Amino acid sequence: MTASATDRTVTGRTPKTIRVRYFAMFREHAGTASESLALEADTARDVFLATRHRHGSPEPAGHCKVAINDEMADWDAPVEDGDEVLLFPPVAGG
Amino acid sequence: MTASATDRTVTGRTPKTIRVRYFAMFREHAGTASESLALEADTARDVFLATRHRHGSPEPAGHCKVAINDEMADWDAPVEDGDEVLLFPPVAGG
Amino acid sequence: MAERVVISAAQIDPAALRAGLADPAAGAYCGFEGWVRDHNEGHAVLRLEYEVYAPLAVREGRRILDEAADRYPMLNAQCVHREGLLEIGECAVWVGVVAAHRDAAFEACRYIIDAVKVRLPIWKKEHYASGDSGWVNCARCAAHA
Amino acid sequence: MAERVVISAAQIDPAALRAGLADPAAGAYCGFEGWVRDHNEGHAVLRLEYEVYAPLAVREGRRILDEAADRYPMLNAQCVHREGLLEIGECAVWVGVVAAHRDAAFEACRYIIDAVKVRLPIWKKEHYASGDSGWVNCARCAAHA
Repeated sequence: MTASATDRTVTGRTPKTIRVRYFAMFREHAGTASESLALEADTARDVFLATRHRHGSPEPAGHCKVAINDEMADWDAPVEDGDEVLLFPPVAGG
Repeated sequence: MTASATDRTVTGRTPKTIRVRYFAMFREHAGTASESLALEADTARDVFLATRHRHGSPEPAGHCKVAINDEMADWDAPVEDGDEVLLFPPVAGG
Repeated sequence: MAERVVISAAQIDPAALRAGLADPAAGAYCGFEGWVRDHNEGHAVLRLEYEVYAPLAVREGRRILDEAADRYPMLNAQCVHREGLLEIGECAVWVGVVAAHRDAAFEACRYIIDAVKVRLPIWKKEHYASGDSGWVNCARCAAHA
Repeated sequence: MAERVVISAAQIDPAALRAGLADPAAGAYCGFEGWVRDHNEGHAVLRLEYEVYAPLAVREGRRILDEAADRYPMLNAQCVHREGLLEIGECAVWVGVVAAHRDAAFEACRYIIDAVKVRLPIWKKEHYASGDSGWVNCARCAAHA
């Protein structure tokens, strides 16, 4: 417990409450369209990787897209406590 | 008269009866859609040049097109007695 | 199927023509229409008049469609061109192409309309607001739609 | 004018959409439609299912139309994409562009459909004759219509 608390202080990472929304294949794999998670995440990519076991996809982030609070974002975009992160598997319009 | 007959024999040119059809600007300038002419013409180009004062256009043959007996033709295509030659001014479809 | 190349004195109905190209193997449809514009080269245009020599226009049009089918993996194509007097906004020419994929649909459609404009025996007379009129010739129209 | 980008649960009516683009200054109309094909990559397809995240699809679609207007001298453009279950032959996406001349109409239409297919948050699930189904992903669909 002490070690864990110390680690968090050292890394500066405290869990953020992130609302994650899953689409298409990701939604089917997660078994839900959205959920709130407490994640130690600095960027959109961190959220993607942290939920990978939930959205169940081997797709690299480069094939997928992400939006934060309904705005398309880069994988390196920072996430804040309370943000909504939308994870988009590879698109296929038309 | 004798000289004329001799000339014809020397050049091998005897007048051919050619039905000439004019389109669009050529028809308006000729004042008729078609006419039969006796022309000393070997090729479609000869017909074009021989009727230039009738179709009234300064357009070079390269901007125009020609058909012989309803088949698109080259300007160097031979014309025979009784042929129908269609003279097309520059086209502008669409 | 319907005639592949048609010269029409009546208005063109693109919706009906498109429906005629329906094909369960087709994933892409590209349609081009030339509409009568209210201006050309700085002149206000009131209407257009098309003169068409139909026997050769149809034959040359079919040749163009065959060439497109040879060059691009398209499934089907069709072309209709108006003749006579047309008002502003009317459809003067329609080209429709269906293909499995969109590359072929776009490219064949473009190939066909480009060839139709320069190879078919069709002539266009513009009637201007000034009262003048004039036959559009190749030197003037080559660079334009 | 009507919404420039629409996500529709109802069938697309290309004739009505085309009529909405009428413009006396337009000399060229290019329309593209994506139709549901009965096959993909050797599999017999029975129907398709489109999932769309509409708020972002509409916003990104408008951005694409603005980019096309910046790049090409077009007059107007519009795009409609279906969502939900579609049968073979149905129109899944329509793009219409009007311009004074055909270069811009063709090029802007192509630019828009290419971008729509790779940038909009839209997912396609194929239902196969075999009973299987699968989400079409970018790696598989990139080279196709």
